[in-house]
Amino acid sequence: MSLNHYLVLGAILFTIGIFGIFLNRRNVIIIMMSIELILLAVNINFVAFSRFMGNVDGQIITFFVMTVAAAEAAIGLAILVAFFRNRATIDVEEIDSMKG
Amino acid sequence: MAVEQLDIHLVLMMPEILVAIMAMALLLLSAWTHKGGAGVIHWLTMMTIVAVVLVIQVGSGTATTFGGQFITDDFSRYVKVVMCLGMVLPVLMSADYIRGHGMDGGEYHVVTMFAMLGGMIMASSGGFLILYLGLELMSLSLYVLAAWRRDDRCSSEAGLKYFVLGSVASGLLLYGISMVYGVTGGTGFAEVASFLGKPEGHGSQLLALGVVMILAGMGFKIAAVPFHMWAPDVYQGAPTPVTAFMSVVPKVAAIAALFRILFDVFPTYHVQWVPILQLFAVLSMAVGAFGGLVQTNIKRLLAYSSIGHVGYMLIGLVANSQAGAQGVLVYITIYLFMTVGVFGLIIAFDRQGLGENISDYQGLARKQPVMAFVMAMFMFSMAGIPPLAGFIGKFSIFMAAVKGGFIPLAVVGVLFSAVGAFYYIRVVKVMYFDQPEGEFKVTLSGGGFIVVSLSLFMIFFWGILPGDLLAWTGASVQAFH
Amino acid sequence: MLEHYFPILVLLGAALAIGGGAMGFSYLVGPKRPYHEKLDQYECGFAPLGRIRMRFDVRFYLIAIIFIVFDIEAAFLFPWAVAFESIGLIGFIEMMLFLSVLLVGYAYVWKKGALEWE
Amino acid sequence: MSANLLILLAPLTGALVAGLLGRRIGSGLAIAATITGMLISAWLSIRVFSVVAVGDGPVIREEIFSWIVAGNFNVHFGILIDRITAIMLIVVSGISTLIHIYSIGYMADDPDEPRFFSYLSLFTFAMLALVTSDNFLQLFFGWEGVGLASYLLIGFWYKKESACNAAIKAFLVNRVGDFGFALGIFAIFMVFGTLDYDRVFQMAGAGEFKPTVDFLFFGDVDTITLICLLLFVGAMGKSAQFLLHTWLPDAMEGPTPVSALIHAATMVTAGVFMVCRASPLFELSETALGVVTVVGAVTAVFAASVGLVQNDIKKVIAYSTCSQLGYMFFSAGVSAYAASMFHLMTHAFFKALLFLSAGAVIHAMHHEQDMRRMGGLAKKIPITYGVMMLGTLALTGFPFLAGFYSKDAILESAYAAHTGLGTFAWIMGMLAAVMTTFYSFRLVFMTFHGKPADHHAYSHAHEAPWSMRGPLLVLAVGAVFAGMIGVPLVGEGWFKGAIVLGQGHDALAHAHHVPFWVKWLPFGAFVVGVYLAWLMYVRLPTLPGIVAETFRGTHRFLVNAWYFDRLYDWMFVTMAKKIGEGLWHTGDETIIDGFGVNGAAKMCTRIAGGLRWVQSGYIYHYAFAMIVGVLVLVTVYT
Repeated sequence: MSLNHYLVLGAILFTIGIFGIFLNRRNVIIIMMSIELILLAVNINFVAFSRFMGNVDGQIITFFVMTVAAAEAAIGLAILVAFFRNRATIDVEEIDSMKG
Repeated sequence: MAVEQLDIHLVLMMPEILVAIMAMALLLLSAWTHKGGAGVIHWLTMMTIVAVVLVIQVGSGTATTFGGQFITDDFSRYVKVVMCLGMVLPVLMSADYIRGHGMDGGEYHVVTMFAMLGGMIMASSGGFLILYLGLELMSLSLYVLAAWRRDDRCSSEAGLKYFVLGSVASGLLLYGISMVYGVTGGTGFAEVASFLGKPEGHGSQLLALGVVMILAGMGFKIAAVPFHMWAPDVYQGAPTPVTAFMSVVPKVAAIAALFRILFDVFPTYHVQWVPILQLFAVLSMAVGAFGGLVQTNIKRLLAYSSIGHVGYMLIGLVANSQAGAQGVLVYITIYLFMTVGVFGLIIAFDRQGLGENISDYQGLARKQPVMAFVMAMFMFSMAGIPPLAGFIGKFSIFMAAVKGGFIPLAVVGVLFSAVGAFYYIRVVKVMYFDQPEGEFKVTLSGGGFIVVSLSLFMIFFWGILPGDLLAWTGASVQAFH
Repeated sequence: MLEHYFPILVLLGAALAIGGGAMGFSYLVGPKRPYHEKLDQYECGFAPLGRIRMRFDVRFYLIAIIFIVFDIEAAFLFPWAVAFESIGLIGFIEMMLFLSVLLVGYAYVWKKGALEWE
Repeated sequence: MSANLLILLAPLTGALVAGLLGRRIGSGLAIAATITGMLISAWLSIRVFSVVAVGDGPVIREEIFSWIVAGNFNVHFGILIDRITAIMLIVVSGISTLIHIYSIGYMADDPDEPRFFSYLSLFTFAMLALVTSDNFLQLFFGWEGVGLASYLLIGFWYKKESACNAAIKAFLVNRVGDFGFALGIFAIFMVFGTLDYDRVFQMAGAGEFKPTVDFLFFGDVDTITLICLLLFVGAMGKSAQFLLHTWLPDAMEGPTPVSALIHAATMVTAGVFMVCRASPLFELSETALGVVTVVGAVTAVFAASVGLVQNDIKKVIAYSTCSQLGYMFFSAGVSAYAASMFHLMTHAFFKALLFLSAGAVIHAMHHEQDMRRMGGLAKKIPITYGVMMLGTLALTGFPFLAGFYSKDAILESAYAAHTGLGTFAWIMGMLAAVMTTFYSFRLVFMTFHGKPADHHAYSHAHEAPWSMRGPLLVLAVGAVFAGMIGVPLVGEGWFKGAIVLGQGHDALAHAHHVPFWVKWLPFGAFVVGVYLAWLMYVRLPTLPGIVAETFRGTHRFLVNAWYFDRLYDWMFVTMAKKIGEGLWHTGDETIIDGFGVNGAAKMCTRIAGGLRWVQSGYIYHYAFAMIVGVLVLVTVYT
């Protein structure tokens, strides 16, 4: 398996994540999952590069990205809970009280 | 990688460490005192920031630590002071807003401090990893801040939008970083730059992709078009002190990080990033100029205004010269005071239960000429009408562009500033030419008075005597090029 | 070096085959005569207390969020433990600093009562 | 602090006191503060004038403080008083003082008096800063400042919808001019690396600059021509020249003292002043001079022709102003800058006089501006009639009054230029002179002669209070004698180094040697004009109706001011509609009210509406925009 395989995998995950954000019009949770997917794609890239270059920096970054992603998920969920309490919905289509 | 001799000079990080320790201490204090400690925390925050500014002043020269990952130089010191101002002034002017909207309890101050800490780390970053960490610390704090009024529909919606889009932008940025890492084999700015300085460090598609992605991610943080869409909604929904804070500090931090990335990491790559930023600049100025025309909510108007301002700042980056860099710093410093001043007034209106609609200010000049005059001055300064400081900012940017040979860009900039002036004037028109509706008496709180009058003084002072400002900024950009 | 992972692949395949095979087989050969009780959700043999798609209490989310944050930070402990010998005292101090920062968060969470169920 | 700086600061102090403390100290004190400021300024101006212009004092140069210092770029706030500036100083501060005094009476029953006086003084400050500047940036500063004050003053009666609209229109049209002007300043900086008059003019004279520059998509263009044309665009906006003139008639919505001060005597002449000031640059470009000549000449005729048929007493004078500014420009265009400045000065006196007299008439008629409802007022308000007649005679060039000297100097210079354009300008000028006399006397006859049209208003008409009459009389003296006294201005080399003439540009010097008939032809024009006006409005009052009916098309064309407002509206609105429908289908026709004043504003609103539609509020649209942005960047830039 060459580096390219990993990069392509990363790119595919990244693309799925991106599409998940704007094609999904129902549930905010799915958006959060898509975001995690994007970060995962990045991690794959980093680890792959790191492995193939024999340079450990990429793996270190992966660790940090993982922990930051956890914090991000936590904060996202917390905001989502606050939002749900106000609106009783997490439907993406209904997050539009401000526009223009 | 063998374990090298660690170069750890914590003294270089004193400002950051001080902020971090104080923020954590205040967090605990807030938990143990409940609402009773809010006042104490408010003043402790002020004192901390003052102390931080003093500590920042102690350092001099350029130095790095943690293997070049953390840089202090004149530039980072300057932007850190700006960030401190950008944090402390909104907090100072909004003490009673915070109390009045159930935001007290001390955590608000703590999270704001964390956001600023993130920004400071970004300004000092010497590698992509630490840049990312600072950015996330700042962004995560900002998401929370935007949603701070948990009982308010708009506030939580603003937080949610900001969070989702911000995370996507972080993803783009990280993806870009991974590309740059893959090509150059390093994440430290110095390593990447030295690799790119070599002849083989050019022409890589992956690297180009990485640069684009990184610029996109940073573009989101400064709300450059086309990554600006969050700004109007978030500015409108977030509590007003938070809007004031987030229209300054994150922008300063992201611009500072852009300085590092563009001038320290990719100086040899300017053929690629100059056109991109040029596009950002033109689009931002256009959207900033036209978008504001039809707004009825003053915070939304200011969001478009800030998008426009970012466009002008980007011109300074495009100029890719010391004069341009200096112009950006001048602009952003003046922008800080204009923005904070306007928001100080908006908070004062809020005290009287006046809405955020521009039409609420009808006939203000008749009721309170001084208040209207101050607002008008801020508006004129934003429009860039001499002799107010806003003009100096625009002028130094455009001059840098002209000097750097970007004449069409300067022309476009002047054109859009003419269009954009229109909606600032509209606010003035509403205050001066429209009939007042209902009785109101707007008063500033003590802190608000200090902040607004300081801002007013600064925009006059720097409009007429910008010498010191130009000297400071000129000295702090010596580090580049 | 990939060949070292071959047994895992075999195991994975076997697990999939057995699990899928068992379910598929019972689906194919088993009689299908559904009635109400059979289709209803299973709740330890009692009559069900609520609907199956009932929302979880928001407190679950809260605990889960707090858990995620503290749990994932432990990830830093693994590389630290592996490299402990070579980074020595400074590494130890740094990790203690890191943990004390986490501790501040923990103390805040605890004092705020986020860990209490009621 | 030098006394010269005080010329600027005294009005500013007055403005601040009246504006910020007006409410607290009461309108009486506020007015006293501004008038004190103006008196100080006027007195100091006269002193400086007597030293620099009357005496043979040296040019005053003072550097007040460094404004912007960045690297090798240095701009300071400075004062430069040479003979051009000295004339402007006396005109600006003198007339402004008179108008402050006049306003005491005119604005007496307005509740917002302090605000009004504050704006007036603020305007004066900005105008003084403009004329005393010693560099282009400070000039721009004053330029914007007067625009701002003008905006505030036109919209002073905010309750009138039309006043607000006029204010916004003036602001917008002026932004077009300012845009050109700012570009011109950038171009100067780019070419010369400095913005100081002295340095720029010296380098331009010595030819130390690149002869051509690459400007946008025009390719290589002549540097000086480019700079001059850009600067002239600014002058066209500020001085309401042809194509950018549409705001001036509307600006008459402001109070009459404002019209007199800003839209007749001072601000609108800033463009002329600037062209004269930059004569060392304009002299180097035949093309630019040609453009100035043509635009000036066309404006002179155009505005005068529209003035023929206006019925609003202030609009007649407004178009007259526009036309006289045209004279000043084409005079500058044939290198007779001195004649321009001369006419600028005399015009300031008699035009301010005309406006203020018109104000007195309006005051007497209880804010009636339509001349068709006036008539026979000569008996009721004889003093006003007298001064107005003097002003009219001065404007129309009656021998030995102010206009006679300055306008003749201009026309003779145009004739003596002996160039195609000069002759064209001369013919246009003569044509405009006939029309000027006609509409001026038409105004006088319709207002003061004949029978009163509105008996109620007529019987209540009364002479203005002394605070208004005083300034009128002073200005009348000026209108009579300014010409005689000012004749030396057009003598050789009076302006010393302030005006530089190129090789062979000596129209003014030759102007003294034109044939006899050229000298007296303007008087002939005067006689013809007066006779026609008398014939139509006194002798045969039914004739105007018949003429209008016979030449209905022409009449309507003139009444609608050559359809310029409609044309602009059509151009911008149609364009905006196409953009709107083609791209966005906003469907929302009336996005915001109060913006329909101007076609350009409509277009902006349309674009803004498109942006508003894009800003849908949905997260996935926002994310989509981001991704599209990234994709575009990736495809284009990698």
